Amino acid sequence: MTAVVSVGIVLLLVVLGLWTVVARAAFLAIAGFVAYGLLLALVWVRLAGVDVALTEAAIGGGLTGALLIGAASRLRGTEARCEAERCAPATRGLALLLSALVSIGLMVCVLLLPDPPPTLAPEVAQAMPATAVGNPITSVLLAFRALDTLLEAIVLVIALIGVWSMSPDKAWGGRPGSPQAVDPNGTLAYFARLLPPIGLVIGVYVFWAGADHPGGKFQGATMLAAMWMLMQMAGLADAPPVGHRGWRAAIAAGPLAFIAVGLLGVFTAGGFLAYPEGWAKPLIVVVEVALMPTLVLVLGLLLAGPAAREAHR
Amino acid sequence: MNWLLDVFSAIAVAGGAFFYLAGTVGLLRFPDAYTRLHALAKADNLGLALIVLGLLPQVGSVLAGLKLVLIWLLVLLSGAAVSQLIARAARRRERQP
Amino acid sequence: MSIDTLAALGASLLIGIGLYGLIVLPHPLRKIIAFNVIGRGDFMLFGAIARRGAAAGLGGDPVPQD
Amino acid sequence: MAEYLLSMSAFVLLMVALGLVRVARGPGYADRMMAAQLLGSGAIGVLLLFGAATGETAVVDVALTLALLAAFASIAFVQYVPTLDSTPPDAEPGPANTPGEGRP
Repeated sequence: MTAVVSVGIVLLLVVLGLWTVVARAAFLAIAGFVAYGLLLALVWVRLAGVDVALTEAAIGGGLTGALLIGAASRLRGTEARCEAERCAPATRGLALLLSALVSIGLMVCVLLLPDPPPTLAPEVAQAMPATAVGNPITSVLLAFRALDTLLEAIVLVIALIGVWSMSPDKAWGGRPGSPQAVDPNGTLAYFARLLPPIGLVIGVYVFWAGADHPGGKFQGATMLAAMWMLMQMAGLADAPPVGHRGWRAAIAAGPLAFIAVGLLGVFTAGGFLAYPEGWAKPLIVVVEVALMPTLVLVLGLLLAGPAAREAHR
Repeated sequence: MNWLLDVFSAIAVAGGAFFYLAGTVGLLRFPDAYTRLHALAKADNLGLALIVLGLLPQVGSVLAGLKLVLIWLLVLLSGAAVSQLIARAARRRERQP
Repeated sequence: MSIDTLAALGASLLIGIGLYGLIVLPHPLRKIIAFNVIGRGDFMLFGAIARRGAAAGLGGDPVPQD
Repeated sequence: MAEYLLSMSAFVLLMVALGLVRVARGPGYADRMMAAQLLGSGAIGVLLLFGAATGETAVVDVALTLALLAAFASIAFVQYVPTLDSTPPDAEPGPANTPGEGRP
């Protein structure tokens, strides 16, 4: 039974992948892609990667869908024009050949993987007590490979700068998106009043649970950003102006705190991002708490898009 | 006692699966958007409700049980709001020439 | 066949599908989606390989999962 | 029990996959908007059953995350999908074109 279910899930996954590529309209591709993300969450549970499943559910199921459907709505009308640029059958054939070769090559590699597989799990399990964190993924992310995580946070900030740089000149420094005129007594406004408090509690819970169970700052931050965006869509809140110094400082604070903790390690533990003996857990908590607001702001503002309204100073 | 709970779970989960089936059949066979919306709501509310009910005896702790109920309430809330919005959007579109 | 081999094979297939879409589809948004299909496939391949490294009471090798 | 729950989760998954056929066929855009709702609640049901079958307790947290964010995605679908159908390609703004989603 288990085997049948596994085969079924992987088959369905491949079908959905095909759907996103061959679907006629962008909307269908997006719906297929969201379904693909949800199914991947299931596969990740199956692969004992619940942390990734959580990220997949939060980002793949929720955020990406919203982001893509918004982009499709902004790009409507360009689809027909692009249709004219369809590439020649020869190019398609070559592309098909190349893709098939890549797939087959990867499959051969997979089947030829060494047995027994090499693993770092025992090393992680052995070194974990030093970090005093119960979730192996968190200890890898924030202790053994903290540099990666630092750079990830910085990449998100850079992505936000990239989005902001798409703002038209006259709107520079203004607020993103167009002002929403929504009935304050409508269903959407009601929903946007009711859901965010619940989302706040769940987001903070997932964030806090990350120390010992699957969860963490990225997943928690995604939820909080989604709740913020919901309030913006309902017209209950407005996105902050892009040029505001206070908001920019809040965004920079997280990575700066992370770097400060890293520099502290140079003096106390003999290496950038090294934690002194016995201080690993409190410092990891400091880094996580400092990064959380940055991530919420960056994700929320990425969703809101570039500045579109003139700044009135 | 344990087998009684298992039987209860099995029946409730089967009921939930049935409502998912009913929802899908309705979604595929019903003639217009409003009736399809009605069918979809059955899968959301009753299907998930029965599955949650069936899984309640299987979870180890009270906290996990509360989470299950919270999940169902969240889906109920969003289902209600979204159905309203979809139906209104469809109606507005219908009235437009 | 175990789940990790199966998932790894599926992921290889998905990477190929995404690559084809990335090359062939004309619309930029569709290209982005296709690229993300590749990215997710990559992650899945990593996850499947991590699962093979399950040891020391952990469900999988936690290092590739990051 | 685990086998039973697993097969039930596979069944629900199949139902959601079949439901997607309606999304693909349309015809109206209301049918397309139902996609988000169907996918969200379906995936939650599958995940819960799956988690109970495999004894992975953290799956409940995944389902909880999904319940919250699927609600958000559904709203985004409802906001944007109607603008996909409207024809004018030049007259910009996205969601603000459909103000008063909740207007009576």
